[in-house]
Amino acid sequence: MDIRERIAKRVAKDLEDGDIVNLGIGMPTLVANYITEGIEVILQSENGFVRMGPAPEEGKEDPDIVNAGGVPVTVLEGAAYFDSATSFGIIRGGHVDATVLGALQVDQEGNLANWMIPGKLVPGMGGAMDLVVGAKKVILAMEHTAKGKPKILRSCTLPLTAKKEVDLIVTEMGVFEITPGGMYLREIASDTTVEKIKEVTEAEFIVDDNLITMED
Amino acid sequence: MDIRERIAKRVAKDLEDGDIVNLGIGMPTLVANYITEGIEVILQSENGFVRMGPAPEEGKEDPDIVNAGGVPVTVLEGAAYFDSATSFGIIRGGHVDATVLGALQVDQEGNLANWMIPGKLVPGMGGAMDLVVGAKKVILAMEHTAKGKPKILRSCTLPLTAKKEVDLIVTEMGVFEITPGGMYLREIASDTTVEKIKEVTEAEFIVDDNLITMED
Amino acid sequence: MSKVVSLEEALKFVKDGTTVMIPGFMGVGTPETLVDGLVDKKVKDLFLICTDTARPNVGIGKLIASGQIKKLYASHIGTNPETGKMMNAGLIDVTLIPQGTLAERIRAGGAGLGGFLTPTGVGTVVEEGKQKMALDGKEYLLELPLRADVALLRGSKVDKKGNVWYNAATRNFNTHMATAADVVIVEARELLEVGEIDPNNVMTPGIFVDYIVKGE
Amino acid sequence: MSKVVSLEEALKFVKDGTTVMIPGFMGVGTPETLVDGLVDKKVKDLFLICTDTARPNVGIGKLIASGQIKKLYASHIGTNPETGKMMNAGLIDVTLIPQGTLAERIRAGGAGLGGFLTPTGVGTVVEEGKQKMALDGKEYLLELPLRADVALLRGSKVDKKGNVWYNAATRNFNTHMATAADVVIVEARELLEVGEIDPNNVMTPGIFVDYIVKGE
Repeated sequence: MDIRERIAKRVAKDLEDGDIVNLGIGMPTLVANYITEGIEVILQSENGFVRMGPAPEEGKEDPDIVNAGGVPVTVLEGAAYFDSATSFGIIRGGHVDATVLGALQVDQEGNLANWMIPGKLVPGMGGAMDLVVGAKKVILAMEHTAKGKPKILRSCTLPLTAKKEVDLIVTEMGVFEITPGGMYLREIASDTTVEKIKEVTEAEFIVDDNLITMED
Repeated sequence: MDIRERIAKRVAKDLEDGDIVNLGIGMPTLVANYITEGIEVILQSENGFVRMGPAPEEGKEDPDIVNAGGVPVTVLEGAAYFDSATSFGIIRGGHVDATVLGALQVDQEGNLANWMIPGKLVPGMGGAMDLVVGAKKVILAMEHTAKGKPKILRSCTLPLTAKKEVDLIVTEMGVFEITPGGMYLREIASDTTVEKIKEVTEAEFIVDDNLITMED
Repeated sequence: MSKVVSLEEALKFVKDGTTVMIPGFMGVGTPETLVDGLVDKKVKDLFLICTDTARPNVGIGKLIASGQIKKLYASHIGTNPETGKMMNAGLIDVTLIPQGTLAERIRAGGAGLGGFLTPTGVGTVVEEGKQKMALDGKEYLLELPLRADVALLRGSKVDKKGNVWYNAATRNFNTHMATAADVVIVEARELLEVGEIDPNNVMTPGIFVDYIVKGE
Repeated sequence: MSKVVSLEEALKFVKDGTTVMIPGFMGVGTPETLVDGLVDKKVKDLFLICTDTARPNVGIGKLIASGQIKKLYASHIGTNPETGKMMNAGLIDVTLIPQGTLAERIRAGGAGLGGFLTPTGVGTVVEEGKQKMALDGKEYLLELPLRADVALLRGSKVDKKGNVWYNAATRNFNTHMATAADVVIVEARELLEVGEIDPNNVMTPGIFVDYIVKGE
């Protein structure tokens, strides 16, 4: 299993029956493939609907139904469409149980930077700032490093998406939880060690006394 | 023609083709009977629709369709229903061209009191405060006096509905316009005189040089 | 897990002292079965948020008559003389709120907004105790969000996932209250299978609805 | 007077320097016929308010490519490299706004609100130059309303009085923009007779719509 799949699979375990979840574009989208069987997770698409379904069969794309990445999707039975103010009312109002997003940087305080690199990449925040502030739980699904450089820092250096809103960080090396008492390493991948994680993590973290081995 | 009908008829002359109008309960409701033939005035009901029609035939009342007074009405072709925040967005956002309301008191500054008499009558403002602030034109349809006592005052003594928002006052004796330069008597009923109006009007007003005789 | 429950099960969330939102304009759009259930249950000291108290023995009027309301936020109480009497006797603590402001405060409560600026009420008793701000030469009041423990709604058509469609003027405060309470219970005038409401025409997405009670 | 006009007649309201709102999420919900009309008309120095600039040669992307935009408010420009290039070259003055804040600012512009408090953007560059307020221990930014000279919308079904119904995810910013511009023009994908849209399911009431252009 490649590391993206491993990360997506682990994130999916954090989703519970009945949860309303917004998945960011890219790796977070893969989470939908690993949702625990028998539970119902309702996907929200911030461009205006709930109960998003899988991609349509080729040739059956409906140009009026795309996800937040502009990619054709379907809706499941019981779906509902709405306008953007309603959609972000759902997000900002705390009606989304979890959002799964990527990150450029995250720090031990739970600060997140995932929307711009000054002078280089200025795509805009889109709905990310609302999602990170509004969702009850913010889960990052991210590779542990970027070209070998730490992305989990003591303090973000890039412009923030939101302050102190991140709850969980899932990488191919482990799972971190950010709490008022500090950042904890809760789970560790079977193919690494705490020492190796420390080498590629700038942030200070506490190793959970009951450190669990992450599923491959 | 009784004085209520005279007032309603005169108010109707101020409504133009395509105007979106909210009529308050009581005398203002009568205005709908006198709209100039050949023009289209769209009635808004603040409980949630536009293109309100006349009362239904007896026995054909729909319990789901009532006006802002709770009285069964109909809707015309091309109507639209909406929720209360949208309805008051229409009102507050300046999308209503005119509102016609009754008054307990009005003064020469355009201040209006029409929602409570402390210790006596405390019905609540309902939608009146939003309407008076939001409508482009505020027209009062009112009897000139209450039991012989002036209602058009130098300064309102009852709790206000809104400050300096009234544009036009139509009574059985005449028509007043409130302008930044003062209150003007623009029209006078054929069965009265300026002197008689002065006797029952506490407010100071300027008599228009081109005073027009009001239609009976 | 089915959202469809018995009246008794649904109303277990309303206890003495609970804050309850109930929609309806002069009874139109009010969940009569749920209101009757509250009357039968004899819970007391309720804090009720609604736009009007209808008439004696109509809709919310029943809860006034039964003496179950300790505190009331409403825009209009004039059509129910009981409310005024009980207010004057010190039995109900009444706060009157302009109707558009009330709708917007509930919407803000559901949408995670900290408040909003409205021109409604400036220069009236409504501004007492509120922060005033001038922007571009216009004065506004800062109004704060409202939320409740429980919202009791009335859907004309409700599917088993809780998607709701409201007929005609029954919509009024239903859509906003659906977003602004910890527990949302809908009385279904007509209970449908999932998929029977076009996802485009859903007015309250099922994600807001916790429980459904079949109305009579 | 019919609201149905030619493309040329409708677009006479868009001149050099006009502020224009155009809905659409990655092109979905964007009025392609009206956008093509603007490109053909070669009006320049437009101030465009939209949520994203789609892709080159899709929806709003066409107006970027043609160099007609001088000032841009958007939440996301990352999918259209042209926008970033022109921004970096100083050809377009871009302001990035969180998507939920943008939707709410437009809604406020249409609903007569002076502003609103949102937690989105607190602690980020978005807060620069904005008033911050703390309420109940939580920080908010005061965001101000947005309006435009002209809004160009796309209705899936439009009747001849201007009532609009939007299909699926095309709704997004259409409903808000309909309320917040001096002149509102709708491109009708399907043009219907009055009465063909159920008044309950109208998403933009015809009172907001000034002109209708039949789309291709």
